[in-house]
Amino acid sequence: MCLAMPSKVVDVLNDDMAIIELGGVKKTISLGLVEDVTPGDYVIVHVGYALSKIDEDEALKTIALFEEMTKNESVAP
Amino acid sequence: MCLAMPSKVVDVLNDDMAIIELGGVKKTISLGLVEDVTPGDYVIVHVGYALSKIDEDEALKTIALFEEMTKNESVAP
Amino acid sequence: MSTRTAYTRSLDLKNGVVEMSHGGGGRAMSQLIEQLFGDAFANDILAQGNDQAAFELPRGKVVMSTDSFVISPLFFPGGNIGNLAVHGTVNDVALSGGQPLYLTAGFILEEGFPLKDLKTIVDSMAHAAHEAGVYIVTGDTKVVERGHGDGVYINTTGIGVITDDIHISGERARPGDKILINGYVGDHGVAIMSLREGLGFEASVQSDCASLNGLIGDMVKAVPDIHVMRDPTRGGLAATLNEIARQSGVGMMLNEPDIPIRDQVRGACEILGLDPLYVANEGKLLAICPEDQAETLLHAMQAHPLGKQAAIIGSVIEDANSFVQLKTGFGGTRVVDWIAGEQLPRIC
Amino acid sequence: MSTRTAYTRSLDLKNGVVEMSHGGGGRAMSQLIEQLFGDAFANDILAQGNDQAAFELPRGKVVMSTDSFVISPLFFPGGNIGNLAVHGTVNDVALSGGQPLYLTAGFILEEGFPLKDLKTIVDSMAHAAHEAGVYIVTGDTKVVERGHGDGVYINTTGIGVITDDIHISGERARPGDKILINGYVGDHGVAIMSLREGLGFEASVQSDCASLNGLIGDMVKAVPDIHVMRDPTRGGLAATLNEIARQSGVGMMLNEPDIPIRDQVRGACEILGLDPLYVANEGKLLAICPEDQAETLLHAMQAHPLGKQAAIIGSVIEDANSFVQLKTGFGGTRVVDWIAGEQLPRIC
Amino acid sequence: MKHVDEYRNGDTAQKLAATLAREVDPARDYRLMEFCGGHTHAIFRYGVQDLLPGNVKMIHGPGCPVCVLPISRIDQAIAYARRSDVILCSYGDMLRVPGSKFTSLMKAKAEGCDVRMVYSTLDALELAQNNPDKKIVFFAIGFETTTPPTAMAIKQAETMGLKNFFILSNHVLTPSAIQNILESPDVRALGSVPLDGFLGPAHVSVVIGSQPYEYFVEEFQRPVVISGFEPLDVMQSILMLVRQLNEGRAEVENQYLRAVTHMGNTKAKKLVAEIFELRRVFEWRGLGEVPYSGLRIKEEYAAFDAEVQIPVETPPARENKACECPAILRGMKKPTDCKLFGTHCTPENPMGSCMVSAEGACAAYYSYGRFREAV
Amino acid sequence: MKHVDEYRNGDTAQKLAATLAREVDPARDYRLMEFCGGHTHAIFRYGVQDLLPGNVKMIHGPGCPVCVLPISRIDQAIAYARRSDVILCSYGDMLRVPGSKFTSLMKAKAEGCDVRMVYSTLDALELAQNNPDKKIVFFAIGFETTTPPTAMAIKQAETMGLKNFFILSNHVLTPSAIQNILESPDVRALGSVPLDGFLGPAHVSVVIGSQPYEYFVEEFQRPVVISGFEPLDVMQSILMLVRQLNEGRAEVENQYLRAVTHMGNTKAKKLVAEIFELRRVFEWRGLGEVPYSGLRIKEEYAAFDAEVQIPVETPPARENKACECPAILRGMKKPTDCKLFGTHCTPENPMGSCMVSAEGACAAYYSYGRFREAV
Ligand code: SF4
Ligand code: SF4
Ligand SMILES: [Mg+2]
Ligand SMILES: [Mg+2]
Ligand SMILES: [Mg+2]
Ligand SMILES: [Mg+2]
Ligand SMILES: [Mg+2]
Ligand SMILES: [Mg+2]
Ligand SMILES: [Mg+2]
Ligand SMILES: [Mg+2]
Ligand SMILES: [Mg+2]
Ligand SMILES: [Mg+2]
Repeated sequence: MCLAMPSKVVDVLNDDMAIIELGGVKKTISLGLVEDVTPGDYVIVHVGYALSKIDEDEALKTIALFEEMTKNESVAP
Repeated sequence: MCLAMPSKVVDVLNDDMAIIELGGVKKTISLGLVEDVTPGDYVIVHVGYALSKIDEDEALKTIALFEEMTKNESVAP
Repeated sequence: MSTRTAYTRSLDLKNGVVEMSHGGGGRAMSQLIEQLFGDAFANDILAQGNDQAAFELPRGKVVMSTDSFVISPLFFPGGNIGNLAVHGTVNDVALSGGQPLYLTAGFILEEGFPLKDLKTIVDSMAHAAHEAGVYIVTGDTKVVERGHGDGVYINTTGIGVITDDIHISGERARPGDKILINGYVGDHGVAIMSLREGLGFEASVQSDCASLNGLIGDMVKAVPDIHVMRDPTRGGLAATLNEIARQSGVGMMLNEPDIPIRDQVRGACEILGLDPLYVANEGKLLAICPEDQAETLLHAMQAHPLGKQAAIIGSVIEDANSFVQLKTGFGGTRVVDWIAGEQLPRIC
Repeated sequence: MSTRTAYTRSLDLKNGVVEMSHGGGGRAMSQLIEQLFGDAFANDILAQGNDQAAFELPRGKVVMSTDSFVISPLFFPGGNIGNLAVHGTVNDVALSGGQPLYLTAGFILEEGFPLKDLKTIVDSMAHAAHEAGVYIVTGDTKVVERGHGDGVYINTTGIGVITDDIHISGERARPGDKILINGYVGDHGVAIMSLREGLGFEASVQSDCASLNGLIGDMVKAVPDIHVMRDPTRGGLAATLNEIARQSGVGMMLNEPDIPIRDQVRGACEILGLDPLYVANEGKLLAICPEDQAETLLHAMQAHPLGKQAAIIGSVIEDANSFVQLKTGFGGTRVVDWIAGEQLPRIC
Repeated sequence: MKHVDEYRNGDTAQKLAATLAREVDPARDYRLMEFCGGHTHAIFRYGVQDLLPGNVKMIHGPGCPVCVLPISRIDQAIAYARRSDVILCSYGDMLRVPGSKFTSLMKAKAEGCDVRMVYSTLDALELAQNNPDKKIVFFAIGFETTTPPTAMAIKQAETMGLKNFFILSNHVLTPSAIQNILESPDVRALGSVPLDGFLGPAHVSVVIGSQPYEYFVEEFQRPVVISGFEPLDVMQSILMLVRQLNEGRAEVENQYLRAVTHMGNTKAKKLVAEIFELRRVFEWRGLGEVPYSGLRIKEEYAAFDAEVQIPVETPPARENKACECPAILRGMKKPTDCKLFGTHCTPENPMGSCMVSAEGACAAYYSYGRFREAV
Repeated sequence: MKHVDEYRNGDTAQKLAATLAREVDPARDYRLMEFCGGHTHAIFRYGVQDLLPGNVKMIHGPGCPVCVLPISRIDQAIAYARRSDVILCSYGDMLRVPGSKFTSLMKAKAEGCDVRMVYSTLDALELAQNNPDKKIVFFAIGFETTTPPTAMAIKQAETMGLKNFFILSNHVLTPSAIQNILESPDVRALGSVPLDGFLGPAHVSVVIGSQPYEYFVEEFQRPVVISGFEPLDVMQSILMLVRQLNEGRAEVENQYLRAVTHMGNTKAKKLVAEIFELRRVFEWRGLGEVPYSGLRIKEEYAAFDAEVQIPVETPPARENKACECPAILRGMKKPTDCKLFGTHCTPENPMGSCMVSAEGACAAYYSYGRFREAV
């Protein structure tokens, strides 16, 4: 199932390494498989490697789509 | 001080090994440093090796000498 | 005792290490016991210096509990094996609703362990015992060869008394009862994991390890009819609630959003693929009480420093299968089964 | 408890080994505890299934003692670590003159240890407890990784009560008192050494390990005013008598020919360069009582199966230096000091 | 937790559930396979099934790299572990997976073998550096997501000049497996296991992109929606599949646009292509021998290939004949159809791989199915 | 126990004591040195001194191979132990002997070195067989008694083809040491430590025979009685010395006839001569450098010589300057003359070798001397 979590890059280190943060927890990972990552970016981390950056625009669009898809529904009390 | 105990040879094994007995305790030792040992002999055992046979005649003479040296003494009550 | 003269040279607490002779029954052992343990734990009963402790107990039912502590690493954020060994047994005794009074301490030391670290551990034990108001009254020291231990293992066994009006036991959960916890879940386990070789992450989470007898005293005073109390240590909430469900022949329904979990604990669990409900706690208790007294109990808990984040996290339900279930924040339901074996960090 | 159904597959007691999961707090641990320990130790208090045992105690002073057992090898002629762990703590409690009633059992298991051997050990514990008339009422199980243990370590902690007329304690030895022992010295240590790698000798000596509470009951009945009782375990007679001498501020004079020692024990000690007075015992007790009651006590001891070879082996004397001395069969006198560290076999 | 919590919102879930309930055609069933264990996990973990209409049936596919590994490969790993000159390391997931005769890496460890759990290949490299007198064999498993980190480790071992670092490669390819399922007679010809649509993998697709699924959609005329692993992602994707099915479409749609592009991670793909090559055939548990579905290390990097450098022999693996994992993995049987289920085979003593990971079909049934049957 | 119990009889002891008491000349002192720790041990263990007339003074000589080993040799053994490729083994006696800076083999073991106690060189050979990937260094110590078993082990290692068995030889020669004491200015010229006669070693003499002592008797005109190690042997030998002194004789007499012959064990002597050769000089603790007093392995057997095959470097050993062992071993000072005695230096933390073995002068004083002063 490939457990991977979106994590914020808080520091880019030497040798393609970086420190990421999730829920206040920090971990050192490798950026060897991705390009152009800078602090503040969110990356998907799997077994200690970033696999991709998160596209913030697309994320917003997905959230918007939730609204769109459910605009006629109301939450049960 | 070279701790060594007179022990009875109860069994001679292959490879110059033997089983000795002291106070009912048995142990396997080497006869590699002595000659002509047969079961029933007493040997002086040091660090797992017999160093010499005990000369039974001389032992009896030593005991006799105790008598000899103290023949005029009596034990305090 | 005019015995100090027997040890003309004092323990080398700076550079010394545990040697086999410290467990050999001779003067070295006697000196270690007297100068390290005796000094730290000093009390009249221990000073009897016999192979057993003798003391008077107040009236009431006697309660006794034992635990061995084998934690690695020995020192961790928020504590060490020494105070953990006191907290753990104080809690197991107190969770009966009784008052813990006396502890025994059995040490299994590994040859080569620094005496300096042992001193730190022993001092922490003494401090924790003092804070909890219990006395370490007798002990034992063994030394094992290097490669047969892990620095220090500690067994503590505690004794206390319960007054006659208290009947807290694992089989007393009844459908309708409420399930309470005194605070955040999973801190201890995450603090330990953050130090494990290979997992290495950085979190400011501290172990929650603490003696809960003060809190429990307040709880029992507020609600003497607490049905069940237990600490969710190894195996976490999941294991403890399943145990109780099985013992009482009931089911449980937890409400996920009500379970207090720190962001850092959630974060660490997400990274490692673990579930906080299975992570160990060392300063938490689960209490189950009649529904109509749940609020009273909650307020008593919240009034104590160790219960500030206390919460009602679910209810006991009828269930012939004794399942523990969880209503998720998402709106679904799942079973919170026991874990099979240990929870291992995973990648998929 | 209708809990058996939770374990659909039974423990593999033939080929199974201890795994980390047996200590993980999950179902594997629960099953091990229930099916191995629970079945063997079965009693009503243990069956409460809580993290602590609750019970009533008869009136009297309470006495408590703890010991961890780390013996290697685990199985030896005359016993194993299981019954040893029961005997040891039963004795430490009983030596107060009290009646041992309940034990706790804490296991530290090493990953990979055969469940079959664990079962043998646990069954021996159960048998020893049954014979001694005590109940194992609560316990704990930890599993450590391979290379951090030695198969099994066991902590037992015992509790009992003493009637008000008994005042046995290490500081009560008085000049003139007689020193008694209940039988042969050194059997346990020699039985263990006969199995040690590198020492390998063959002796039919069995460990003397036994629960002495029956014998002690008879002794206390015969002579309620026993001053001191203690078991000469690690460090042997020498360590125990030196401890008592120091605690009481007295000296002792032993008479070597009166000390019962088997030929085989003497033989093994001669071979290894050891002194039987420093060799461990696990079914022996030293008693110190007023001179005028020594014969009465001796007869009471000799009337019990575990005291047939009992003997008066010396006297307490005045000595500001608290030396333990020995009048040798040869006619001289020597000091029986504590050993420095462990007694090691030697060549010179 | 940003990019996480938004996708776990209960209110949104209820609204999506209502939309779904309204939009499904009550006259038909929607049999949707989530190929990937990540989706299975989300469904169980958040109780997603409670929010789905009764006629939307989720079928759990073989999408767990642990579950699809044949027993012979576990035996091989254990054989390495048993060598006194080897430290075998792997991800935590692999430790409890049963090999032949009730063994597992965990049990090998209990017996004294040096087996280490690592979180990352970075840790495995560190092990190699710290134990120069041992051979470090990394038991590499996983789909396309996990292959690039293994490839990276080989590159790094080369740079670091490590001579004691070896990979036992068990990396497999998702598209081949999906194709195999769709081509199986049960699905294709007999129609005994009708599958109406697929949730496409999240993190596999992060690497391979959405492009590879286009072939299936065309070839098999079933819709595929690539879906994130959070529960709202799953619900939204199910809704997208339902809409495609309602509208008679069969397209590749990408719900997980925030992380998955059309071509995926080209840097990672290039690295994998440099180091690995296709095996002609690789055995999948449950699927049998699947052509061109596994990766082996190329000859240029054979210095790091455990199978080349440290050949071990293992007796032919004996699968427990009664274990129904193969049929279960293909969606043809249920765990309760297995005679061993819950009696001889439990999560504590798994006999088949489906009982190992929490997402394994048998393990899930053991915990959740018991519950479903009870209520 | 035959050949043991006869020599421990208390009645005979009393009678011998009475004879001794009657035969000594009250007008003089008899200062007798027992060279050998075995005699010292018997004297302490059975309380022999209680049975001797006040003017018979036993002076404990340097006859313990543990006590005479210089600190640098202990450091060397520890240096071997610290090598990760070495298992260092030795007799139990050596484990607690202090090297420089408070170390000892026991402490090295506690720090993680692989140090094993063996009972016999046979066990050391077994260690080598069972640990083919380790170098087994046997730290060999002892007088002539203990040398043949070491020689034998080298022969056996050769026969067995062992390539991982090495000896660190510290075997020393008794006659050289006795001669050194007799030639020391304190004894010979200054007369500050008068020695009237010697108890000759029991088991050393079993190997070397009584013949080697004839030279001393002639050269130094002091009587020597070779004595068994049982307490009656010791008393009888003391009586024999007293009689010689009373009669103005200075001869070699052999009380231990049941085990000691004139030429000793020729088989053992031949074996030792085949394998060992004299060192030009060897350092003894307390005696300093004694010419031709130690044995090293001959070049033909250098394959088994740890010093040749596995050279280790140790910084120059620092003896604790305040330790009076050297003077004590030569009979010139008493333990209580040492500032460290009983405060910094105790049997639990020995700083000098005399505090290590129960027969060491300082250890004996610590236990028994405290008692002697108290009564
Ligand atoms: S229950 Fe076990 S044996 Fe049966 S199919 Fe599932 S994994 Fe295989
Ligand atoms: S007391 Fe210690 S330091 Fe002093 S001479 Fe004796 S051994 Fe040396
Ligand atoms: Mg407990
Ligand atoms: Mg506990
Ligand atoms: Mg004890
Ligand atoms: Mg508890
Ligand atoms: Mg005790
Ligand atoms: Mg005890
Ligand atoms: Mg416990
Ligand atoms: Mg005791
Ligand atoms: Mg291995
Ligand atoms: Mg070494």
